[in-house]
Amino acid sequence: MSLISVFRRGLLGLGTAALIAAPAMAQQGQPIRIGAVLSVTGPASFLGDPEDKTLRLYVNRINAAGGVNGRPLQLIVYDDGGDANRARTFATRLVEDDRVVAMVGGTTTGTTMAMRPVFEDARIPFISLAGGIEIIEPVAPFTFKTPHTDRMACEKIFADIRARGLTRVGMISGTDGFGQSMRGQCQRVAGPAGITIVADEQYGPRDSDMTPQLTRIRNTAGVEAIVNAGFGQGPAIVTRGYAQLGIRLPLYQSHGVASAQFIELATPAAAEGVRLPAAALLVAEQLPENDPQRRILIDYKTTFEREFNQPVSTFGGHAYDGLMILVEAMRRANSTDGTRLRDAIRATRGFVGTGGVVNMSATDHMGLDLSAFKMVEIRGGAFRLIGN
Amino acid sequence: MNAALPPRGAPLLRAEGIGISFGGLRALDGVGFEARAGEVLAVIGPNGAGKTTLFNIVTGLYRAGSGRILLDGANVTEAPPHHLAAAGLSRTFQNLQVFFRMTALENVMAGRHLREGSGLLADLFRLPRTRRDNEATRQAAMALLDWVGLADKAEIPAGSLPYGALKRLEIARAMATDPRVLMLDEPAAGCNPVETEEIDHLIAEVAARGVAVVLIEHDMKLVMRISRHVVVLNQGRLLAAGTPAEVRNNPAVIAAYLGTHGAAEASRGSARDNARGSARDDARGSARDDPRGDAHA
Amino acid sequence: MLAELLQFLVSGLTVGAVYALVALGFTLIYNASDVVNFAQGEFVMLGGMVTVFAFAAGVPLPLAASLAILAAVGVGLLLHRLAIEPARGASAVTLIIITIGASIFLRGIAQIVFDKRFHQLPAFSGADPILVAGAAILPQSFWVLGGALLVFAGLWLFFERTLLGKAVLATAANRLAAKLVGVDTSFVLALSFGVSAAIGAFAGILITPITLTSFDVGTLLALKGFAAAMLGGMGSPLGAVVGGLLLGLLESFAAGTISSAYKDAVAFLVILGVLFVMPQGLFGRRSVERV
Amino acid sequence: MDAKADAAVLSAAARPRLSARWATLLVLAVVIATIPWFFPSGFYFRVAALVWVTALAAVGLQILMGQAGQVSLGHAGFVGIGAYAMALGPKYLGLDVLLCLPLGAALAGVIAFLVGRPILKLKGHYLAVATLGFGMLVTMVLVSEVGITGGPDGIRVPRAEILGWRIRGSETFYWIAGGALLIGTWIALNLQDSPSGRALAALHDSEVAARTIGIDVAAYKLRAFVIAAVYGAVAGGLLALMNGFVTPDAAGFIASVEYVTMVVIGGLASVPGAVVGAALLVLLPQALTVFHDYEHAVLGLLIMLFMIFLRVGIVPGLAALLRRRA
Repeated sequence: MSLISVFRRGLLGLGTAALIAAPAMAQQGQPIRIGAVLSVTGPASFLGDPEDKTLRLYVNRINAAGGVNGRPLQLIVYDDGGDANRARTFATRLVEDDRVVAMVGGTTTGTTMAMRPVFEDARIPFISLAGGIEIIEPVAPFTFKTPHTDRMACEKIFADIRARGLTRVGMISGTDGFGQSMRGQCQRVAGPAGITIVADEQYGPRDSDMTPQLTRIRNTAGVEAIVNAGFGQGPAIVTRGYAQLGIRLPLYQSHGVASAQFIELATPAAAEGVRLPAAALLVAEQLPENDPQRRILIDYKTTFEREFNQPVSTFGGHAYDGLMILVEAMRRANSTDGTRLRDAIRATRGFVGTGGVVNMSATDHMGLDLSAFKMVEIRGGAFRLIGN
Repeated sequence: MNAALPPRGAPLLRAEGIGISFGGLRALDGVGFEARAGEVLAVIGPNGAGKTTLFNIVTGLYRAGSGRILLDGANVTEAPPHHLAAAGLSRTFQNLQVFFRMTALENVMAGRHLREGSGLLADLFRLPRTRRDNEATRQAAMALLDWVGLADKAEIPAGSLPYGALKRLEIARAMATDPRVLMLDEPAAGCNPVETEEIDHLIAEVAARGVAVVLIEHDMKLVMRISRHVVVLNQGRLLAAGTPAEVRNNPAVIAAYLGTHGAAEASRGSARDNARGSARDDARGSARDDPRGDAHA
Repeated sequence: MLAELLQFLVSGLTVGAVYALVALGFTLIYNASDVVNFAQGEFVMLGGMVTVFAFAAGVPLPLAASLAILAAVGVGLLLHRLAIEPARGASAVTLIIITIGASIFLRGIAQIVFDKRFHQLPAFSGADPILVAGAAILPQSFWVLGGALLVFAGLWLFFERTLLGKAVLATAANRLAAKLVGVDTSFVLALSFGVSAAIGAFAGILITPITLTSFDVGTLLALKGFAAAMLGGMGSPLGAVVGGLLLGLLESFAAGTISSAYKDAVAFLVILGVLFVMPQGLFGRRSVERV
Repeated sequence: MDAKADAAVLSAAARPRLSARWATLLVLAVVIATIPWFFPSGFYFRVAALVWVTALAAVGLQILMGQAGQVSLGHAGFVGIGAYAMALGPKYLGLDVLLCLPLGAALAGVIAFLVGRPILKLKGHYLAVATLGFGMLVTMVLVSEVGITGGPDGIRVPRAEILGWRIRGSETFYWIAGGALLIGTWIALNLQDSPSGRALAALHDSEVAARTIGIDVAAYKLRAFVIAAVYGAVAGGLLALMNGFVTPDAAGFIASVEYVTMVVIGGLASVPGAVVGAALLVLLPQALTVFHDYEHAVLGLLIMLFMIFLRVGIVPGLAALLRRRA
């Protein structure tokens, strides 16, 4: 393919032709176009990659099963590399050029916030997969999100720390968006939760050794527990450093490491005893038989792991939830009109997803409560559900 | 010209007791000279004698370890090069320092920098002041290119000009600053006899305009022909100073530098009629190629 | 207190040894060609990733590591042959952009050939820390430091004791003169790329058990390695080593004692401070302007 | 001297320069004015506006790198300063966002003036690492001072209003950005053909010679640095306004490397080259999304190929090819 033809395809509106993830099929009706701008590469690829894989996989499955309202889905995915400016451009492209009816994506809070005005202006529903609470608070009419917020993660962790009779916490956070956002929320909810943050250290998302920061926390007088806000490989290195230094304090990780891969990277020995709040996906098999989520979780987990031969993560699960909430809303609304679709998404009640049971409303564009978060502990190289 | 010397004026540029060391090596020690308006002063000496270092100190590129430099009576020892240029000191380089990315014309135009006063804002927004400056500079630069015989090469990138042309281009650029003192570091080095003669002419014209010319040159014929005064350096020290005739006959100079062959060359060079006629034939006889001269390097 | 400082010291030296190896790679190629090879970090990535994947496929670790070094050397030679050699004579900045393109290209290929996830490698001799005066030191740190030392010693011997090494030094000092006395400068350049790639890959293998690896670890390492090379003085192998170790120590002590959020800032401020006093870096060649 | 011949030479020398400058501006103006006719959707306005804004920053860097010959790996730092001024000025000082555009530019200029003095004493790669350090410091402040800057997730930029009319929509920004680039290009071309521009070109080629013809090399380097910073900040401000949002990525190392790549790939010596380089690096990722997983590999490959085959850059390289053909 010559460069010129690449340009023509990219620039003269033909580019989308090559992006269709939907298989050719004999179905009546034009395909329904759904957009996704994900951080498939870059610092947040830890999150974006499984999101990308999940969306492609499930759009194919939905189409194979006859599509939505008799029409196939057409998924258009762009990789923003974690850059907000690029995300914004791709969002415009989805709206103006690809003419999508809805958007599932936005891997990080930064890219989501940069894209939000585009979809709000175009009155197209936008289901974000990022954690930041500012995405839905205050509520923007067309913007939703599926993951639990980092504020919820902090609350869950602090509640668990209090339950152990501890109050003084040392924090170590990544300087990436995820880490900083959660750090801010934890600082905000610490007081009300009866927690005092006595140490506050940070590390770069690409740093290779966090023992200096951990040494400092360890030497801070009165620290009773350590909370690590971060995602990607950073928390794995923090956990290794924690083990290396032989620190005995309880270590809490965030929902940003909710994947079996974390245990593998941190090594099971180092990760032993680490606790984190996470969606139930990580402990699907341990849920009681009558748990409403159980069937869905096991189904998603086996489907994903069989297809991609890598451990499932809750991030892919958020993409699954977003896609399914959208598809259900389309079916209920029997329309792809932006406002009707938005109203239908808002009307989501009792949707059982990987992140929990979702009940949206005009004032709650996430629809999850703290009960959706499970506190899990790593024991013997696996996640164990601990008392709720 | 040597026969009937006009009375000499006050020294315009004066270097006294200049010394400098590089990593323990005394490159210059107590060297000085005086350059007067309308005269050519030649600085000679074997390679490594410290001639270019002396130039670099006088033009402010190196800081002298000792000694002082007076320009028109003012102490300019510590002055940076661009201040010295503004005070009327200009120079050329032994290893060409032409602006190779620019055209010949632009090279000379750049030399008019001190005569332009438009200011950055005027330049950015192309105010009338800048346009006037550009026009005046272009005219002056074209005149200088014409003077050195490069008018037809004005729009050619300097990088593609032949060596001899670049030597003249540097002289034109140096003259573009309207200097009172012009310091030429081997202006004819590497040039063929015809080019050397052209440069010879240019230097004489510059001096005739009342500029003090200081010259480093290995071509002894050129030195003897055009200079009024000669300073001889050897191993960083002043070996001799005086008129060409005095220096030529100075035994120390002959021993250290000129050699008998060089002395012969020099005497021939000072015989002006002879020099003009035989320059082409004797090109290879210059001190630069004298094995004995080089041996001192 | 002593234990704390020792902890920072070990942390700084371990990370710094990797910076030093990357900086050495920069220096070798720079000396042979004036090219600042921004794809140097990709050699580190290749070292780690190839070892991880070969090891996961059942290849014994030493063999996997050798494979990784071979792969990196191959890529380094190809980079020289296909990208640097055809652009011979281009300006330094053009060559630098070519290496930036190469770095993007290699990362792009790596994310396809491997994947976009992080990977770990078991420590060579166990993960149980050794307690020294109260500081917990990973056995792998000794591997990193020892490996780096081995590379430094090997390079020193190469430069001081072999004719080829002298040829490389001659090329670094004056390319034209080296050519005139019969040094095949093109071969020296290829050799530099090969050796730099090998050193980078070696660093990647040593450090992966500590830092993990992924297809895009190279960018930051290249950045830090470049800064280290500048701190030490571009073109000086000794400077690269000192600069790398110093940068690692600065970061670790800044993180441990001043501010972990601004530890990189502290490191850079020190580098700037050094450069203002010594514009050619700590061991760079100081030259008087020749005119 | 033959006055008549002299005049002929003079005018011959004067003519091509003048026309080349205006021809460049004319071509750019025509391109900006006409390509919207071929835009099938509003997205193209967005991308094209992005090209013009990015090109404005690149033209600024071209003044520093191409004209003055000083490398900067921290250009995006100034873009970031301009961009964040648009968010922080209204939020903390209650300033009108449009007022923050010149204020941000002025701030960037002042910062450049202050840091430029010590930094510009360094040369070549040492200057590169010092500017890189500056860019990293800016990014680090933006990332770490979460309470003020919003941290890595970025911060909202208010929409601008002129007399109650809200500036919004890709098409509006297209014309604003196009106009800004046209002015920026005009200024850069003016500079190139002016006493100051010749001083920059002179110190680029030989600092020693520049000093001996009376050019205050340090002062002119600093001027180029400040000018480049102001260009970057204006571009950053426009970008922030256009996006309504800004994150520290705008100031990051990757962005700085991209600006350098734009200037070099377009042709260091050429002002329009910076525009072409910017266009290429903004458009390529858009065009290359068709390759999905292979996007980065193809992008890297294209950068290498461009630099190998057009080593002096696209604009001067193609010009030389055309001349040879003619």
